[in-house]
Amino acid sequence: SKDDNDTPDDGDKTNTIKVGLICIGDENDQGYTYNFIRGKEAATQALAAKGINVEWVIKYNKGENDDCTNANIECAEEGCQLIINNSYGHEPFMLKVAGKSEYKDIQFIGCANCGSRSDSLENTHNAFANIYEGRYVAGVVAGMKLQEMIDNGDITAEQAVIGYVGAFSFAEVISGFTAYYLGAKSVCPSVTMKVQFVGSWSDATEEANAASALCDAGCVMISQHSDNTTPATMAQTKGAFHTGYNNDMTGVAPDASLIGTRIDWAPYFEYAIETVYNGGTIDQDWCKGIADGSVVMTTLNEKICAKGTAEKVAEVEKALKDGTLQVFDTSKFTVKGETVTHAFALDTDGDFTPDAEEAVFDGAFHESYFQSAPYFTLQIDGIEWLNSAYGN
Amino acid sequence: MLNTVNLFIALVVAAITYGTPLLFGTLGEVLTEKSGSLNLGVEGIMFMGGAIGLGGVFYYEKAVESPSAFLAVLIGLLCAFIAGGIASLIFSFLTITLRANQNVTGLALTIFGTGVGQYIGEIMRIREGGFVAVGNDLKAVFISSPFPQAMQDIPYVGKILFGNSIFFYLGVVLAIVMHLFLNKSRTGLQLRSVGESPATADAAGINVSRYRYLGAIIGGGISAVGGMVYITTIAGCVWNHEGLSGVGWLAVALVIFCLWRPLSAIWGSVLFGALMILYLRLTIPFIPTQLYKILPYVVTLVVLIIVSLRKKREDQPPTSLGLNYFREDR
Amino acid sequence: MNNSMKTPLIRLAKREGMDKRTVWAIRVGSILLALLLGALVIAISGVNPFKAYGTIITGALGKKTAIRQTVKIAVPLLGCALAIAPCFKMRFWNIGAEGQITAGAIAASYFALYWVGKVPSAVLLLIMGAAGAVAGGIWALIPAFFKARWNTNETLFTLMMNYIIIGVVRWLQGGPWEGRPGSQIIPMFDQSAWLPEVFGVHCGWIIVLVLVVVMHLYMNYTKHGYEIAVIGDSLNTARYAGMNVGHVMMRTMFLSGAISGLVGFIVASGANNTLYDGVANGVGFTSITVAWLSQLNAFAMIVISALLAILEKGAETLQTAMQVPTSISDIVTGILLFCMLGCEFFINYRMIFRRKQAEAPAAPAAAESDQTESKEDASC
Amino acid sequence: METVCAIELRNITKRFGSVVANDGINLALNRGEILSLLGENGSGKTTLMNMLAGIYFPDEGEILVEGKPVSIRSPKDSFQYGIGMIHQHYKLVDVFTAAENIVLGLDEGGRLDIKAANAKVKEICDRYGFDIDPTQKIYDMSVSQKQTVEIVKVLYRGADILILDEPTAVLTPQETEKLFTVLRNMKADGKAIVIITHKLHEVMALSDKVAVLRKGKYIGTVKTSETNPQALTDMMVGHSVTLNIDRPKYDAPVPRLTLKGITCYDGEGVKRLDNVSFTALGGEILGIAGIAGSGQRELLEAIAGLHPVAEGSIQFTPEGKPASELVGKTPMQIKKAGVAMAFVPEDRLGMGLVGSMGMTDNMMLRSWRKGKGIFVNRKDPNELAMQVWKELEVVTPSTDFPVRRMSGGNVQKVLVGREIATAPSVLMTAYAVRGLDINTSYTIYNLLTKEKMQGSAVIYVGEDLDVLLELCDRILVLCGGKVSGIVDGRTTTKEEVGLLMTRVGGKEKAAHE
Ligand SMILES: Nc1ncnc2c1ncn2[C@@H]1O[C@H](COP(=O)(O)OP(=O)(O)OP(=O)(O)O)[C@@H](O)[C@H]1O
Ligand SMILES: Nc1ncnc2c1ncn2[C@@H]1O[C@H](COP(=O)(O)OP(=O)(O)OP(=O)(O)O)[C@@H](O)[C@H]1O
Ligand SMILES: [Mg+2]
Ligand SMILES: [Mg+2]
Repeated sequence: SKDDNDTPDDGDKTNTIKVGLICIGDENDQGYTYNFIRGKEAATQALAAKGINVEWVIKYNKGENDDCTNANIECAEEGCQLIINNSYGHEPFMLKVAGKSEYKDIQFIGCANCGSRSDSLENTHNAFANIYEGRYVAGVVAGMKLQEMIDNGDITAEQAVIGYVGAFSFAEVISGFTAYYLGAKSVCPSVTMKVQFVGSWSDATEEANAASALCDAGCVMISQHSDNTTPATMAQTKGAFHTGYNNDMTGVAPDASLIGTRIDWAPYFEYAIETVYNGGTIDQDWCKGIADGSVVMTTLNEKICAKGTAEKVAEVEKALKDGTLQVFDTSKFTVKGETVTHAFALDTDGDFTPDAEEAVFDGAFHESYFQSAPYFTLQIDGIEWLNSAYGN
Repeated sequence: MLNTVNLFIALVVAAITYGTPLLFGTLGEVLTEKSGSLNLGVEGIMFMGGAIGLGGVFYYEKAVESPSAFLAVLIGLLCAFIAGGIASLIFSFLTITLRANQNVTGLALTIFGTGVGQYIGEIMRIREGGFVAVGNDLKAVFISSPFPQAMQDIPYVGKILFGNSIFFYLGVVLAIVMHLFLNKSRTGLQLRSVGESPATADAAGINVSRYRYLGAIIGGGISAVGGMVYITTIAGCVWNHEGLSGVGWLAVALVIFCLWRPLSAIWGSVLFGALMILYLRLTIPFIPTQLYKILPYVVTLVVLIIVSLRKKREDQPPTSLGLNYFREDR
Repeated sequence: MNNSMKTPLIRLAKREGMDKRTVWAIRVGSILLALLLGALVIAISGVNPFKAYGTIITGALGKKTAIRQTVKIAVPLLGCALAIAPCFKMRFWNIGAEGQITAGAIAASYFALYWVGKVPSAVLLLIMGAAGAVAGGIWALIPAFFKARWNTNETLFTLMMNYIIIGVVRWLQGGPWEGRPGSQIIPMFDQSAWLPEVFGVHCGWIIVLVLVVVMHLYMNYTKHGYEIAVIGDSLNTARYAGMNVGHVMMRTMFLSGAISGLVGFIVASGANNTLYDGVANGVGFTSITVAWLSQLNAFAMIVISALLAILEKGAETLQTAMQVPTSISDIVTGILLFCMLGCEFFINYRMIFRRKQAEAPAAPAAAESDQTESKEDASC
Repeated sequence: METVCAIELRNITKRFGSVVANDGINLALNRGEILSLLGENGSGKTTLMNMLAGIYFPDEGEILVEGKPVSIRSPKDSFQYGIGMIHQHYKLVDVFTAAENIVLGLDEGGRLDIKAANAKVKEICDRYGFDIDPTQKIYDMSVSQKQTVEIVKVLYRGADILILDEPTAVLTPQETEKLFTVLRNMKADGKAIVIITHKLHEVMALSDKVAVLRKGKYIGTVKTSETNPQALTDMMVGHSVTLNIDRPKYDAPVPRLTLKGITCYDGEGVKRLDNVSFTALGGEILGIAGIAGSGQRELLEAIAGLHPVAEGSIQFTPEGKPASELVGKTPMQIKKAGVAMAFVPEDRLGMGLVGSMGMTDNMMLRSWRKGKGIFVNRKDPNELAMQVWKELEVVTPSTDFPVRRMSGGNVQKVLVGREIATAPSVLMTAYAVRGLDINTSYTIYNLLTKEKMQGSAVIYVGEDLDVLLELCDRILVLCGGKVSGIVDGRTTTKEEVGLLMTRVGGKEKAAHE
């Protein structure tokens, strides 16, 4: 788009900051990367109002490999003071560039990742949002719909099955669908959930494929943690309902999609860019939620959602904001029939098994509390993993 | 029990959905190979077909008030066919007229075609300042069955026989037509002779170049339709950067699998479609998903080996497949 | 048949022994034509093609860091083209280099992941390289065996082998070698398993340059090279000369796969420092065109792979600077390949146009035509 | 001229690169007439006929059909003028049936009615007395059946000008006779026929006129009734040929190679050699005669280890060493033992030489394994190449010039020169002088004789009986894979050998006498 390169016309470069954004996909995913682009645009406007011109260097479709290294170098050479890598797997390649002495004055940000805490570099940072909060709200919307269907006799209580298209059996995903399930369960006690992992963050075909299989396996509600809109379309085709991620999917599936949740990157971008512009240091780990506008719900599809949903959503959001509601309230779920009393949050020795910082306290599992990247990996009761072949 | 049957029916329907793009890709390549050209550019051709077919439908939808379903499908088909035809024209000109090596030219076409597909996809995105997706009404046209609901509701067979997208039926008709054409018609006989022995065909007064050109161009067009079908029925009517990676190569594999027979391509493509999605619907605990997913390729290999072991004349590739013809060559 | 007297408009005749200078003029001409066509495509996307080419050149070669990245792209292309050359010389259409790279990368990665700390870095790297070569070789040996034994079509066999091995990497990524649970990502190797850098680029470039010389010698001056050449020209002659064709085929494919495997090691250890399913990244396919366009000449491969790498890296900069999608490089590369493939026609064939005065078919004037014709159509 | 010629060629010239394959050729052909086209290999016969068939297009000259100038740009045009050609290498699609091949390319309109085609083919077969099954696949057919399909193909198209390029080379005498009957019938039908053959007795027996080409030039046409084989040969070669080869006797011939009961089958299971036994002596040239395809090639290949032997034994006794069995050894071992083969096949480059390589590298085909280390030794082969180049007067710009681009004759000099240079204990040559000019042929004969006088056993397979009679000490005659007799080259006659070539076994021979 034209504003990819909005150099100020006055030629005054003093109030301009160059920022690199390296994306795993492009806007055509209508999801993950698209969401970053929206965040970028909003942040640019907000900063412009503060007299800061942001010049973006955007790299699309950069895989989690040496391409990413090259893209980071390319951005650095272009004069970016801040380089944002939008995918989890970008981080190691980003770190390779960040570690080079010639780039030590450039700030590197890995989204959804957790490397900066343990690396010895000053110029690397992590950022994410408490998207599990948004998922909890979306779960509530889904649960209300399911309960309404049960009450109307459209389905039996046992048939209230949610199908979830997950990318990987990865903490970020697990934490997300667990939150979603807990949200649904809070209003529809009989709900159960099947999770199908597709093994890719963004593969439109596989996602559709998985959604289709889930519908055929009896799921009447579909949600997803993957980048494309195809699960929504598939749900609509199969006559199921759907809640989305990253984007308002009511457009592509008006008869299926109830609501969506997404990360709004604008607050973080605004914060990070402004800080760097002013010569400050940005947080090593940054993670905000609904309360700070980093997680937002998309428009509720009033046409098809259950009665009273809007009110309920407002109520839950308010409770989340003021902290009266804990998503991972340990009294609300069990693992193998037991209440969870202990789980570590952080891995400090690099063996990928958390070994430090007790996450369970005050009657809840505290997600994204010790680091921005999620670390909830418990397999709670009521959720069935259809293919655990990915991951464990 | 009933549940198992339903799951099976759902599996078959899904397999057909995933097999349909392959069916077109394969049928196109069968025609091309029967005329003696080994076009390894199917992947590129299908990419081009996918991007340009989608673009055609997208801009048609944008251009008119109330887009007609029939026209949308037709435009999708035509755009893809023309894109594939042009891609194959390049291939044909290089290999048939300029007698360049077919293997290498095909690979070059793959590079070129995937490039063009991606490029067009990205250019459309940049032009549209966001994403390029076809609207819901048209999307439904591409995905849903052309038959009335009553027929689809026939117990057991209704879904399988009448519940598929229009493209599957087009593909089946095409396969039958191609079978009749190749085996029963005079032109088909001549086309096959060109693939078997161009020198013989030439001596019999058949215009070898013309047949090879037509075989490759029409074949390429058909393959490209497969790309369009993939994007519109499976990938959600939106161009995404992984495109349809690998489907074109799978189509090439399927050509061997079905032993160059259009009718076998029908069940072959459904079988491959099933192999592609089976991991989601028939979990085998001890087989990791990723290994499950290579099943189509392993099956193709096994067929390839068996065919070479049996050495049955009818199962062999066209004798002159991959060889260029120059009349004065000795 | 009113035109029964007319000779065909254009007739073709084979030609041999065109002089070297004309041959190269035609080849260079074809590259220029390709760039011209590429310019057209660039112009269509609304960018000044001269500026675009300028950006490509400066983007690829303008800065030290740029040159380094360009070299990094060229290294596997060149290495793999060298691997493919003996197969193609033998007319064994190995399009499985992609898989052979991957197989090599897997084996190298195994040692990088599990032998770190057990042996010194230099030894570890040697082991990784050797393991990569052996694994790539074995992966290539399988289709060669079937080809030698039952004449199983190697083009399709090697192609299928690519997908199978890539599936294996995916399995490793998500299974036994996975780092963070569920991430499907194999952790980065320890630094001691990284190929050291020389002049800012991993030393794979030295390895492939050495390979260029070795391959040149191997193909042209060794007994093996001779056998390969004979088999490529005529299987029957090779058999008459007492060569064990199947044996040579398997040996050559093992060698080819081994070099590809070595490239896999270089890419995994030097460029990515880890293993992932796209480790070969299409190099196996592109390098086939590199090998073919170089007429299997090892030194020419340096030029061609550099050309393609410049295009790829330059396109990256082009995207940054002018918002032209990077896929433009694939398009221009495609056009380049088409033109270079097509131009061989004008080297190998002569076009004879119908003479203007067709009414004198028996004119004796054509005696000297051979000379003049070859001059005329050299320009096309 | 009282009648219009069916076909008239005027001043036809055709070049391949710098080679003038046909140089200003004039030729006329009438209806109801069989014309033989005669000439040495490479003299341009096939090229000339291919221009009538539309395969090549003449560089210069004019073709007249029924007196009208025409332009034959493709085989299709050729059909339209009623010309049908049966090529030296059959043009048939293996996986098609006979009928499918026959109707291929015809524009009979509408859809393909294979039943009707089958019926029509059957009808033609019945009319001319052919015995083929229209629904049989070509790959299931014998050579003569394939040829029959080719002929029916031409007849089906209603051609009235028929060209046959060496149709008899692959046929048995019986099949040849059958073919000739058909051709005579067709001639009676008023068709014009051109037949290319190297066998003079066939020329004499079948044709009305003989046209002779020599090195691409038209020499002349004579009436068959007014000529004889000797005169024709003189025309072909260009001067009167009196082959007079020095045939010294070697003092002490010793058995070198002893074959006992060798039987071989080809890939399709057809018996190619049937109980062949003989002994080749060191110090003699053993000639092998027989019509083409009688098993000569299989015999040499069996000895060289290139053709599997089903039964029998081959004992090889090198100078001063004990005998050893060759059956079961690899070609390499046999070659190392000292049994060399210089087989000159129709496809000269396909076997024995590498077309894209120069003389030096082709010399290496014998020696590349020699020496230690991984590098090839190019020095010795280069010396050998220089030697062959000089001794045999090979016309080539350098020893690196690709042999593919040399003339056929010179290609052959390279091949034969290389084999002789290895100084083997057993030297086998087949068609060593095929396509060689008379001068070089002599050089080769003398080289073979020189080999013999050094104590080698020389096995010489040849087509030309006169040469066999003058060159060889003994002549073994093969017929249909069987040995029909072994005669003394000094005392036998052409007639005797000729008879043996077509009659198997002494009994028949006796019966004939
Ligand atoms: N397609 C071709 N390309 C190049 N040279 C050719 C071609 N066809 C024929 N020639 C050359 O033309 C000359 C005549 O060949 P032609 O095949 O007509 O000989 P011929 O008289 O039929 O020989 P034979 O008796 O062996 O069949 C030869 O020198 C041959 O090498
Ligand atoms: N396949 C081919 N392609 C191109 N030219 C060929 C081919 N085969 C033969 N020729 C050319 O045809 C010419 C004559 O070859 P041919 O085999 O007829 O020789 P010849 O007339 O029998 O030999 P010589 O003149 O030595 O007696 C050669 O000059 C050769 O260059
Ligand atoms: Mg730990
Ligand atoms: Mg001939």
